[in-house]
Amino acid sequence: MNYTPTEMMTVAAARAIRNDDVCFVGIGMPSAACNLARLTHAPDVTLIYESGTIGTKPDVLPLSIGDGELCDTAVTTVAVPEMFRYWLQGGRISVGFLGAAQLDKFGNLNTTVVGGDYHHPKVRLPGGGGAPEIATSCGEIFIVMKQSKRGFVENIDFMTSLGHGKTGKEREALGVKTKGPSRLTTDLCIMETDPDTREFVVTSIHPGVTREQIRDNTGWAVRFAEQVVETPAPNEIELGALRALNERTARAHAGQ
Amino acid sequence: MNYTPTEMMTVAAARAIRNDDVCFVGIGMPSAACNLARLTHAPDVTLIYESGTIGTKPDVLPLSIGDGELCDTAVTTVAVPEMFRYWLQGGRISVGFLGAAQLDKFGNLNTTVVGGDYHHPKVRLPGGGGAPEIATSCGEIFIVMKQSKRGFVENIDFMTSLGHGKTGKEREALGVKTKGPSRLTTDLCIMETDPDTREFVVTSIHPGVTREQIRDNTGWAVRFAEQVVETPAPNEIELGALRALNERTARAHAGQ
Amino acid sequence: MTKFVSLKDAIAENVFDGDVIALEGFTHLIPYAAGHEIIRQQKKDLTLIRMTPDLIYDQLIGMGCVKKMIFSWGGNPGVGSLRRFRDAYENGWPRPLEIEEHSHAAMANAYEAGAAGLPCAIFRGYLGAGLAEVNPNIRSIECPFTGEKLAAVPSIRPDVTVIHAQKANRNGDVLIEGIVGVQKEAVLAAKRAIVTVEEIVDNFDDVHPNACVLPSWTLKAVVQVRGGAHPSYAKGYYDRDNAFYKAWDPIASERESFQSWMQDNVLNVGPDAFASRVAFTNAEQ
Amino acid sequence: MTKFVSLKDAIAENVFDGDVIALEGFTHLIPYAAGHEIIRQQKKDLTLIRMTPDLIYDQLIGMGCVKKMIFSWGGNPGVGSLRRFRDAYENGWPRPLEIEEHSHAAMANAYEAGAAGLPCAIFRGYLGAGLAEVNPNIRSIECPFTGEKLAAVPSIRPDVTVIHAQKANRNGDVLIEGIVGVQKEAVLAAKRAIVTVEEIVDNFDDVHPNACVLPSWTLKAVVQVRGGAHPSYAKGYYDRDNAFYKAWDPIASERESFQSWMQDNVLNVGPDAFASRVAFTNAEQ
Repeated sequence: MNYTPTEMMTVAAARAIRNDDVCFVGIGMPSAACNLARLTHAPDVTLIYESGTIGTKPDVLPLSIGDGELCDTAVTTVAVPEMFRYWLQGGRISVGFLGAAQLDKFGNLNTTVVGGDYHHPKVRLPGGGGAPEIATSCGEIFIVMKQSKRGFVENIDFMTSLGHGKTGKEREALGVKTKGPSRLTTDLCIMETDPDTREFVVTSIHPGVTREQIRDNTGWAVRFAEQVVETPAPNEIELGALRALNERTARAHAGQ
Repeated sequence: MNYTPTEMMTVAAARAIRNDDVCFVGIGMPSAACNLARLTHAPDVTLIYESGTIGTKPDVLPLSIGDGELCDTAVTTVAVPEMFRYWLQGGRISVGFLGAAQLDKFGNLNTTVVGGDYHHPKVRLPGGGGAPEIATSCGEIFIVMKQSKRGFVENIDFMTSLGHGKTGKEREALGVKTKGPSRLTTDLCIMETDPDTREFVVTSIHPGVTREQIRDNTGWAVRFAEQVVETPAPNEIELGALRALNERTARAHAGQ
Repeated sequence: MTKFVSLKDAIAENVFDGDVIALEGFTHLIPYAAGHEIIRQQKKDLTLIRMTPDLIYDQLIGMGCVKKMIFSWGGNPGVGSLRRFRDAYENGWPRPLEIEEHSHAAMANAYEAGAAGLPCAIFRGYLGAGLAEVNPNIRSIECPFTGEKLAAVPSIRPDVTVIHAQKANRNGDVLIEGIVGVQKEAVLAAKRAIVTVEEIVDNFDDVHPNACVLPSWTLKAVVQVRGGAHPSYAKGYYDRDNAFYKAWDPIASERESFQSWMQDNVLNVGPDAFASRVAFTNAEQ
Repeated sequence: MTKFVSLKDAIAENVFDGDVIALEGFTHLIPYAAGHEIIRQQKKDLTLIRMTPDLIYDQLIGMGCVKKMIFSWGGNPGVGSLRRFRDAYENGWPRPLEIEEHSHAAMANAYEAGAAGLPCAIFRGYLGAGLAEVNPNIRSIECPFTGEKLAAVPSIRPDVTVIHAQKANRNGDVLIEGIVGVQKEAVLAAKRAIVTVEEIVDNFDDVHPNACVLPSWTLKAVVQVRGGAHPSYAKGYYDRDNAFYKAWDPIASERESFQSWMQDNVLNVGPDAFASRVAFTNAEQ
C-alpha cells in the first residue's frame, strides 16, 4: 500500500501509545496519533485535552483544543484550573505530547521566539501554553515533529520547555522526577533517548529513507544506534483507520 | 401575643439581617434567624451553608449542615474546598454567624476544650470547624447565644476563633481587615461592639428582662450603653412566620 | 483499572494495619458500610482523617482500630459529642488516641493540595487562632509579592480513601452529585481509593457534562452496597436518618451498650443489612 | 445585584480607560460581541489578560485599545500567529505593546488564587523554563514542611471580567456548561463582571445541582446577545466557525485589510449583527 511520510509519522507515533496510558494530547499530529491508537491497538487509552475534557473519544479530530466534540464524548469535563492542578500536576498523566518550532538533541523545545532575544525577537511565536509544566509533570514526553534543519537545531533560541536541559543532566539537578522526552517521531525516523547521555539517537528509519536524508534534515550531528531497524510500514488496518478518521474529519469540518 | 425567650432571641437576631446580605449560616439558632429574615423582611438575602450550598431557600430548617433540603433549594452547590477558597476566603460573605461554648466580652470564642489545657482537657468539645476562618473572613460576625455565667466568661479556656482578641486590638495588630463580632443577640438582650474598646455593650433589653438578670447571667462586668432601648417584642408577622417554620420543620423531621 | 469486587475483598486488598485512611463525606454520602467492614476485619493502628468525623469514626475508635485522628470538627451533628471519641481521648479507652486538629478551611485546602500533588496548602487562615499555637503542622509562608503572611499546612495524602457515591457505570466511572464535599479531592489525593455505590447503570449518557465524575482509572475498587451510607443519606435514593443520629447518643454513652450494639449490628451482619435500614425514595428502587 | 442592561450600557458603566480586563473563554464561549463593543467605545490603555488570546484580542490590539497583554498562548488556534498582536509587539503599530507572559498552569493557578482572594498562587512549575528568567513576576517559595521550591505568581485580580455564557435565568443567575475554562474563576477574581448570554430562561430547575452557576449577586451586568460568541461557539446553540478562524489570517495580515474589515463588521454594526453570523443548531432557536 502507498502512504505519505505524514501517514508514516502518524502511524509510528500511534504505535508507541499503550492501552493503559493516560495521554495529555495536543492539537494536530499528537491528536491524530492518539486517536489512531485508540481506534486500533489501544481502545482503552485515556485521552485528556487541556481544555478540561477527560476520557474523550472524538469521532472526528478536533480543529481546536476545545472543540465541542471533545466535551460531547468525554467521561467528564472539568475547569481548566482543576485540569492543571489535579490532573497534570497531580501526576496522573503517563504520556504528554509536545511539538515545537525548534528542538535540540536533548529534547528542549522552543515555541516562544525565534531570532533576537526574548525582549526583542525577530519572530514572536504564540508561546508555551501548557508546555512548561507538561514537560515536567507527565510520566514521559513523546515528541512528534516533521524533520527539518530549521526546526532540529543545535541550540534553540529560547527554552520554552525543559527536555533534558543544555547538558542532558538538568532534570536531576532540578529535582524533576519524571522521565522527560523519551521518544521523537518524525516523518523520516524514530529517535529514542540515550539512557546515559540523554541525547536523541536514531533507532528506527522509515522505509525508503536514507541516513543521508536524516543528516541533511537535522541541525546537530545525528547519532544512530548500533542496531537501527526499519520502521514497519503502516499496515492495512492502521492506514484504513487513519484515512477513515481523516475523511470523517474533513467531511465534518467542511459541513460547518 | 405571648412568646418564649428563644423566640425573642431568634426574632431579634433575624432583624439585624439585611436584604442584600450574604450570610454564612451555621446550624441551629443562626439557621433559624437567617431563614426567618428571609421569610419576612429580607426575601432576597443569600444564605450559604458550609456544605457548599449557595443561595439556598429551605422550606424547613435543616438538622445538619448538609441536609438534602439545602442542596435541593440552592442556586448551586459547590465542593467544600471551593466553598472555603472562593466564597469564604474570597471575601464574598457579608455576615458570618457563630456560637460557642464560651464567649468573652471581646467576642473571642471557644468551642474546643473546657478545663485543663489543650492537650489534657477536662472536656473535649467538637472543635472549631469553620469558625477560625469565618471569624476573620466575613465582613462582620453576628453571635447568637443563650446567656449564662457558664458560657459568658471573663476568660475563655481556648481561643478557637478570634473576636477582638485579648485586649480588643488584636485584629488590627494581625492585619485583619474585617470588622469581627459586631452584634451579640441573647435570650435577654442585644449587645453591640463599642467602636473604641471593642467590648460588648448592652444596647437593647428584651421586654420584661431586668439589668440584674443580665448581670447575673454574665461572667464579666456588664456594660450598658448610655441609651439602652427596649427590644420591640416580636410582632405578629414575625412570630407567625417563625412558628410556621418551626411547625413545618417538626412535621418534616417527624416524617423521616 | 477499576475492579468490581465484594466489599470484603475491597477492604482486604486495600486497607492495611497502620494505614492513613480517609472515609470522607460531608453529612451526605458517608461510607458507613465500608467503615463497618473495616471494623469486621479488625484493622489496627489506623490514622483516620476527616473534616467532620461522625458516628462511623466514633465506632472505629470505640472498636480499637484507631491510633490517631486528624480532623476539624468531631461531633454528632445537631446532637452533641462523640462519646467513644471522648472516652478514647480523655480516658484512653479502649486505647489511647492521638489527635491532630485543624480548621475546616485548613483541611479543605490540604485535601485540595493533596489532589494537586503539592506538598502543602497555603491560605489566609488561623489568624489569632489558638490551634496555630498547639499544632506544629500549622506553619506559614510569606507571599513573595506582597509580604503577607499566609498559613501553610501539609497536604493530605491518605494511603486509602473510601467514599460512598450514587452511581457507577459499567466501565467503573463513578458519579457523585448534590453535596459533594471533599470526596473528589480525597480520592485524587489518595494512593488507593474504594467507592461504594447505590447503583450500577449502563452509562452516564444522561449526566451533565460538568458533573462530578471520577473516571474508573482513578479508583481501585467499586462495590455496590445499597443503603451503604445509612444513617447518612444518598441524594436521590434515601433521606438522612436523623432519628438514628439522636439514638446513637445513649447507645454510645456507655461502653457496654456500645459494644453490644456493635456486636449485633456490625460484627454479626454483613453489608447486605444496609438496604433494609433505609427507605428508598425512588419508586424504582 | 445583577442588572439586565444593554451591551452598550454594560460596557460604558463597567469598562474604563486604563482598566485591567479579562475577556475569558477557552476556545468555547469567547465574548466577541462584548469585545466589539469595547472597540466601538474606543476604550484606551487597557491591560488585557487571557490564557489564550485569540482573534478578539488581535482586534482590540489592532484598533489601538491595548497597552499591555498578559497571556500564556497567543495564537490563532490551528491556523498560526495573531498578525495584529505581532505587528504591535514587533513594530509598535498602532502603538507599542507590553507583554507579560506565563505558562497555562501559572495563569490557571493565578486566576484560581484571584477567585480565592489570595495575593499569590503556588504550584510545581517553570522547572528549567526560560520564562522564569525573563518574567520578574515568576518567583518562588519554599514549602515549610518539605523544603521543596515551588513556583509563585501573583494572583490575577482584573478590574473587569467579561464572559459569554449559555443562559441566565430571570433572577440574573448565569449557567455555563461544557468546556468551562477559567470563566468562573475570572468572574470571581474580578472587581466587576459582565456576562453576555444566548438566552434568558425562567428558571434553572432542570439544571444539575453541581453545574457551573454564577449567582446574580456576583455579576454587575447580564446582557442577552444571541450568537455573541461567534466565531467561537456556544455548546447547545451553535458550532465553532472554523472557516472564519482560517479567513482571519489574510484579513489581519495587512493593516489596510484589517482596518477595512473592522470598519464594516465592527464599527458600522451593533451586537444584533451576531445572531445572523451563526447557524443555530437548536430547532427552537
